[in-house]
Amino acid sequence: GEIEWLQWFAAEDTTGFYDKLVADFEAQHPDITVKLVTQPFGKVRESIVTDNAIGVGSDVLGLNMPWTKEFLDIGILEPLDDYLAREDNSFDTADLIEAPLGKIDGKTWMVPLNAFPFVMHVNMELVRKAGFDAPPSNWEEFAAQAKAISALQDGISGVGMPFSSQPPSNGPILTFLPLLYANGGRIMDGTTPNFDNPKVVETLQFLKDMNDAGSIAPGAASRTGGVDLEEFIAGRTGFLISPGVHSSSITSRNPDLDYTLVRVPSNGEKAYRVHGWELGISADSDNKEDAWTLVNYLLSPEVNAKAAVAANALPGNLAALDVVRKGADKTLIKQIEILEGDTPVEEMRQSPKAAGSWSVMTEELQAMLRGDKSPEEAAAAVQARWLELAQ
Amino acid sequence: MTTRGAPYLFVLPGLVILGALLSVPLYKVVEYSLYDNVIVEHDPTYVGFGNYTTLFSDPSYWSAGFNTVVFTVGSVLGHMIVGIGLALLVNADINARARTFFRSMLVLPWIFTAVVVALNWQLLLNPFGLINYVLQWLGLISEPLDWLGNPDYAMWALLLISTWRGYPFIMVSFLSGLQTVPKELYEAAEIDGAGFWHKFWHVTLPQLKPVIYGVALLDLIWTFQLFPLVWLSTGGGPGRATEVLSTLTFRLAFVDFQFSQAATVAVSILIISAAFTLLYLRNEARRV
Amino acid sequence: MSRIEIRNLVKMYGTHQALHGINISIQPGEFCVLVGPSGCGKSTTLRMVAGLETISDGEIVIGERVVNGLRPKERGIAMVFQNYALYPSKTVYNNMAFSLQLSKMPRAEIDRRVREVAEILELTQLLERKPGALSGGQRQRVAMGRAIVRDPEVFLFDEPLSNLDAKLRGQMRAEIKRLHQRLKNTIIYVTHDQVEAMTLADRIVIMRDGRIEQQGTPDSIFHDPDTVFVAGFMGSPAMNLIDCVVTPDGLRLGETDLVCTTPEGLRAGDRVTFGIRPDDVRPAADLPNGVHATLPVDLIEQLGTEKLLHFRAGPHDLIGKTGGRMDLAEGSAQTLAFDMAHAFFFDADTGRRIR
Amino acid sequence: MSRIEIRNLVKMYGTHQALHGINISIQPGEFCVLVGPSGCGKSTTLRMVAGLETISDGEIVIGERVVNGLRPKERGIAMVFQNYALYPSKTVYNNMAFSLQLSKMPRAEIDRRVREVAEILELTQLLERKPGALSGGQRQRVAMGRAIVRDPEVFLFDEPLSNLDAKLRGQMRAEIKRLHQRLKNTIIYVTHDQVEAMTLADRIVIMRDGRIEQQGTPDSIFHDPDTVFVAGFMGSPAMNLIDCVVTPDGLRLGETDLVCTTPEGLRAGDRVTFGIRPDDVRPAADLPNGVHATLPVDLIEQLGTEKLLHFRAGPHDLIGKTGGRMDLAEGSAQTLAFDMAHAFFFDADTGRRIR
Amino acid sequence: MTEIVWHDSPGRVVNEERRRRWRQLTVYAALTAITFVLVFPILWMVSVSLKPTTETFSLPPRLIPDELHWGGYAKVLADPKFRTFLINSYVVGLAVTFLSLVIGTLAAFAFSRYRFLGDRVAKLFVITTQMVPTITLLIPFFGVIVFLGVYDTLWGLILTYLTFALPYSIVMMNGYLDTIPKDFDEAAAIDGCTPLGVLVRVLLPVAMPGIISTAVYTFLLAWNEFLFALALTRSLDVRTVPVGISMMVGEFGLKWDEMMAFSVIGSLPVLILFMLVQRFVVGGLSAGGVKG
Ligand SMILES: Nc1ncnc2c1ncn2[C@@H]1O[C@H](COP(=O)(O)OP(=O)(O)OP(=O)(O)O)[C@@H](O)[C@H]1O
Ligand SMILES: Nc1ncnc2c1ncn2[C@@H]1O[C@H](COP(=O)(O)OP(=O)(O)OP(=O)(O)O)[C@@H](O)[C@H]1O
Ligand SMILES: [Mg+2]
Ligand SMILES: [Mg+2]
Repeated sequence: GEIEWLQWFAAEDTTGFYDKLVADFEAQHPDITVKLVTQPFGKVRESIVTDNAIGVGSDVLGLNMPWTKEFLDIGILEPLDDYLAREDNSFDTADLIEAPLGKIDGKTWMVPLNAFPFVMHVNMELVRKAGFDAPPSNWEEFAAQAKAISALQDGISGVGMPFSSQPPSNGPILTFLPLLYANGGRIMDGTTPNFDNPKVVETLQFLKDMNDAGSIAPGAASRTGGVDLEEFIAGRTGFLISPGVHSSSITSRNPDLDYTLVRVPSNGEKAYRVHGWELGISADSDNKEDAWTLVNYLLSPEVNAKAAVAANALPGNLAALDVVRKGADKTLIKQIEILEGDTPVEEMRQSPKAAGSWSVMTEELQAMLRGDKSPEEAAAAVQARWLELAQ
Repeated sequence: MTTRGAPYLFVLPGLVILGALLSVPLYKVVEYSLYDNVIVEHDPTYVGFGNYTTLFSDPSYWSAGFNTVVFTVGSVLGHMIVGIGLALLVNADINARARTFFRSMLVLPWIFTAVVVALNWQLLLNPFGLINYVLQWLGLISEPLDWLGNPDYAMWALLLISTWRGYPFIMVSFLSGLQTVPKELYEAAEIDGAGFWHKFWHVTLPQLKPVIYGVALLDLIWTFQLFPLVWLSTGGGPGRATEVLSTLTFRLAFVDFQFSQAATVAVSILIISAAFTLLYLRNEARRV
Repeated sequence: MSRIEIRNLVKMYGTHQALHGINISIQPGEFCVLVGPSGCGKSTTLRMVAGLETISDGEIVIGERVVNGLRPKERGIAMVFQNYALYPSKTVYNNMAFSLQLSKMPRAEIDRRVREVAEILELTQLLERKPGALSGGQRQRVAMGRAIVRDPEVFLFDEPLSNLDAKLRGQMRAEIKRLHQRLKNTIIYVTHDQVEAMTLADRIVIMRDGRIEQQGTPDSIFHDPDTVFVAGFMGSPAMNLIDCVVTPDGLRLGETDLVCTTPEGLRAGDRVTFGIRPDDVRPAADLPNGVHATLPVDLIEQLGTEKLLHFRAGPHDLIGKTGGRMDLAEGSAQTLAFDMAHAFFFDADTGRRIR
Repeated sequence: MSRIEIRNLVKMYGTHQALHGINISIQPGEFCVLVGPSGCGKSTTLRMVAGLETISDGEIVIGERVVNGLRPKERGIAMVFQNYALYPSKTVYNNMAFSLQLSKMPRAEIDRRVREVAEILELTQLLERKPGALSGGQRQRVAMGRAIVRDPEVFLFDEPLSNLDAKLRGQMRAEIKRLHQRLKNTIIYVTHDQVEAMTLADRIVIMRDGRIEQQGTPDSIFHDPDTVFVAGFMGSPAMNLIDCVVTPDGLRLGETDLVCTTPEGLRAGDRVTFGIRPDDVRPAADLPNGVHATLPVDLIEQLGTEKLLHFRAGPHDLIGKTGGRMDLAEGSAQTLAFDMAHAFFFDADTGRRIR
Repeated sequence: MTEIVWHDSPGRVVNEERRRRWRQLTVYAALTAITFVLVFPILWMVSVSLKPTTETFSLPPRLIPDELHWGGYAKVLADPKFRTFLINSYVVGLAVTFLSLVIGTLAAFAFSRYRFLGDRVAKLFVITTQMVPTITLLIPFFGVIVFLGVYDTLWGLILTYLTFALPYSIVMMNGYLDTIPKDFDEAAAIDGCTPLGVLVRVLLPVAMPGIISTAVYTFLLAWNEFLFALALTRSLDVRTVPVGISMMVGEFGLKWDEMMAFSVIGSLPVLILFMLVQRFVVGGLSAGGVKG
């Protein structure tokens, strides 16, 4: 039969890869045709909901973990437990990265195509200029180095915080959460928001102190993730907290940059925020069998490895890791190290109203950095508004 | 004229297309506003005007409403002032080729898609962007301002973008209108001793009042529900400093998946726009 | 009351020369009418006096000042436009008061003046109306009022009556004449209606193709035209102008011979244009001692108190006149009398009068 | 050539009744002119004949057919509009050819007809121009050509000349008259210019407030008006109409007594409107055997071949006439003669003629 | 009377000319300055399109890059995908413009020339359809398009934009037709035209300026629309320029040079089109047809 695969992957820097992938799949499965539907990342979430409401939803869906709970509430996703339990799968479920598999409402809803651990990218040239010879590993060093870099000259800052309200306004989950997790904190208590806990406040306080010290690039409230990355590439910030996958953009676009990649500075805690491209099947699909055939194909170690390499990411099927490791450069090796050694955290999956919640975080963090609210007040405000949103 | 059926035949294609495509959606939106949790729930419950009471007791609705008024009035004024001013300048007695050149250049802001316009202005208004750089160089500000990130300036920045984007429509309309003002009126005014401003106030404006009135009202209705430019430029932020009713609608619908609440806001916009439209129709009736 | 001197006025529109050196000297208080066919440059001249067109060459003096560089408002003039150019959004009162308001005159004084002028023009009842609610004649009066209220040294009129119907035109004509008698301002008045020119002017300037063809009093223009153009232009119905050949004892008009005296200096065989007004061509019964000829009546136009008779004289249409109560049949041959005392002769080539 | 019968024609605009039952019977080939002041319903009548307005009541017959329900194009008519309504985007040629093209006439035949009519109207040179590049008179001729080319049974004209200047108006008037003599179509012609009505019409219909006031030949209308309205409307300058009181031996005009005979049936003390045309009020020298009165000359208008004399008679302005070469001074008292043979008397209240 | 001093004329003439010159010069200066400021953001876009992405954020900001970088253009021009987007946008834009002019003008003709039962209600309905923010209509409208079977086709987009553009076309064309005297209709009726013939053969040529400016508006509306273009299509070969541009805003950064290059390339034909038609936009209406 014919199935549709809705994703944004083909719009990222992977010229022609997915077209070829689909062609290969069709060659192996002559009875299945796959239509590749590519949407810009910023619109995928809307598209899935809209298509579903009209009844023209695609069969295989590219997913982002934070959307999970919301989609479940609308009933968009098909539980995958039965499929995963099959004998003839091309992969071993135990090899898959764990975070996306975590059960919600007792079931599994998605499988990982690939994974990106959040890391800290470092401009070594600036670090050295500021008088240090190694990247920071804990908060104290981080704060000191960021401050020293900011003092270097006009237009150079220690670190950027992309807290713009501009859609998808998800800056806090890109920078704040990795820091929080590295500090051993969490924002959820099971499936309920728990934002006003001491670890959160402590992390907020850390951000505020950095800001007061002038270490954070000005204009956080209008800074988008894209700009944050661009400024780092342009050599204007010392540190960038973002998915490790950015390393390839950085090295390819500014090869002259004296660049390295480290764990997000922590206070001894080895936890990292994990992010990736996930796959799910639409509950309304009338061709779930074929849909699973495609998913199964994508998760097989060989294909999965190719997909990971194409995206400069780590494979969702860890059995493919060895293939990936072979051609890996040192930044990728570092990421593999994190993947193998540290605890992945992904809390938004079971979070109610995730997208709304990060708008709320954005707004309150803006207010805190502006000095309108203390970290405690900001944390309490997020908690209150999130709870209200969740009912 | 005698043919009775003719007018119906003429309006039919237009009405059929509009009716077929839009009457159901319009009806649906009103219906959504009377139910709870449409789209998300497969079996929504009827709540009557419950959504409206919720909405009207929500301060974020009222603050978005206030922002909408500021944004709409500011934008329309901006469009009018810049559009009319430029129409006058570009209508001046200068070389015809130069005139075509300037007219075409000045219409440029209209022909780029909102995504690009928004991104480009973000670049320009960035603390390290060109505008801050130029202002600093001129000595007007001592350190870069975060135009789109500071609640004190964000609305102004947004108005700047909206004005820039929207004036060409007014300019083109007004320019067409200008051609219809009899030259003799200006000559009579000149003999009466009127200078440029007098001529503008006493001849041009009164003469083009119907045009201005109509165009302003259309612009008002459109700006009132302008969405992409605002959403892409500021996303309603920082905080909710530039949240307008249309972005609130979108946020409710596609960020929070509260489609019923979104429909409720939409219906409230419908009612306010209807007031403008009635005004417009009345004005038009008076002109005929 | 100022005199106006126009000296050697030239107007170029790009490469097209609209005026070829106009010289007019108008006395204080004089009523000067510019007439001529469409496109001859009347409006252009007037607008240059007003300051609405730039002067390509030459000079204009109003009162004692050369006004070439001055703006319209500095010239002490007021102008009435052909289509009135009233401000549609202002009331009659404000239309009239506008120029005074611009000159920062005290309100009380403005009010006094406007009401005074409105009184003269019988506009008092209409002061609060807008131009849209006025009839043509009323609008015309408002346009005049707007000019009068400024009490200018010079009035300029550009075909002020041409949009009115015949009846109103007659009334307004008389009104303008009376106004001039009362206010005694200097006036330049443009028209292409020669009746207006005749009835209103102290001095008529006849223009043609950007040049002055003849100027003088209405009487001299009408009764003593210098050229065939002027003769044909003034008078309605127009003077009969017929190309003839001089014969030993008169003229040959197509197939008809007229026995008459011709100006000295003309010899038999010369080609001349013979001119005679319809008033001077009458049925023989009306004018027993004229020069007679018999011609068929082609068409009769009843004007009420008089009738126009159209005759065919060879290739020419010849118009005569008779009383409105005279009974004649179309198609009949009629013996006509020409009053040769009022006949004119023009050089067939140059068009100049032969006296 | 069709006859036209208009029977009891009524027009309602909403609740406003514009026509109150009009009856006109026009013979084949007759030239019928509708005149009357603005708003009297002339255009409405014409447009109902053309089929541009619905008929509220009554009947219109063209030729042998009742045309009430027919479309304009089925009525065999052509119409010339007051403002020409030429298609601005078409050339003169195509303006004229348009209706023939619509009727699917062969191209060669269209071409022949258009060129023939263009020849008659001297438009051949202009065929490729657009209306914007024509002068007023030329546009008017194109509008006529567009009508003539269709060779209709009936021509309808709505004030075709009112936008032309005096000179052109005179020329075009004669041209229309000749055209009618040549083509012999039935014509209905609307105007508010009574000179046109007089010169063109076989039959004049004078309308007022949606009713017919009088109809008849130009002579009968002019010389034998039924009402004071008709008397005042026809003739230019208009008939002097003066409210008088009958005295035992004549009339009292303001402060002046006129000794004259009055119609039988009038008694001393009756109030009448006394009417006399300016042509019949002349200086005593011109008209020795008229009734004399001495009045001051207020204003003199020189028309060229004649002069208009304005007198003050009490509250009235009285207009007389004299020859153009007569020498008179304004302000002087003048002995006038009234030609009482051509005086009229009207009931001061009803306006009906007293014979 | 005092003696007038006659001048040797040219001096004053020159004076007057000079004042005119000065006035023109001021206008030129003002226009140049204002146009520069207003067009600057667009120059900046062009500038960004000619810089490698790293330089987009260089400090101090530079309008003219040290070295012109044609990479964005090369990439956009080389990729057949973008050509498809451009063609789609023009097809949709022109189709919408054409259809909305035809259908809108017909309706406007009825509104302008006839009084008929329900005309005001019809007009109110036409305008009402525009008053709800389009984003809230998205889902139900999407349903209608799917129901009609034109989902994921250019026809779907054309129909959609038609519903946005029609009310504007109707209102504006109604206004323009109202300015044309009814005399033309009547003359044409007597010449034997049908009502439709009157519109097509007589009124439309006269209403050209109005048609052109309505067309410009309609075209730009279809040209710039993004939300529906995205929601109602899914195949690469029916997507339009704005969607193509938004694809360049990825999860992992933004391709500034390509995005701006694509915008500039896409807009050039629009600009040329506008220059060509702009003298019709401002033109005298019905010159010479009726006496003014
Ligand atoms: N703005 C202009 N540009 C070019 N030529 C012009 C302009 N204005 C007038 N002309 C030309 O100058 C000549 C004189 O024009 P003008 O308006 O003075 O004529 P007029 O005597 O007033 O005629 P009318 O009786 O038709 O008003 C005409 O040939 C006209 O075509
Ligand atoms: N469409 C209309 N609606 C309402 N009343 C109208 C309409 N057309 C004409 N009238 C009225 O009908 C009456 C007759 O109008 P009509 O146009 O026939 O006058 P007219 O004799 O042609 O006048 P004019 O000489 O000014 O052209 C007028 O009182 C006019 O106001
Ligand atoms: Mg003129
Ligand atoms: Mg009429």
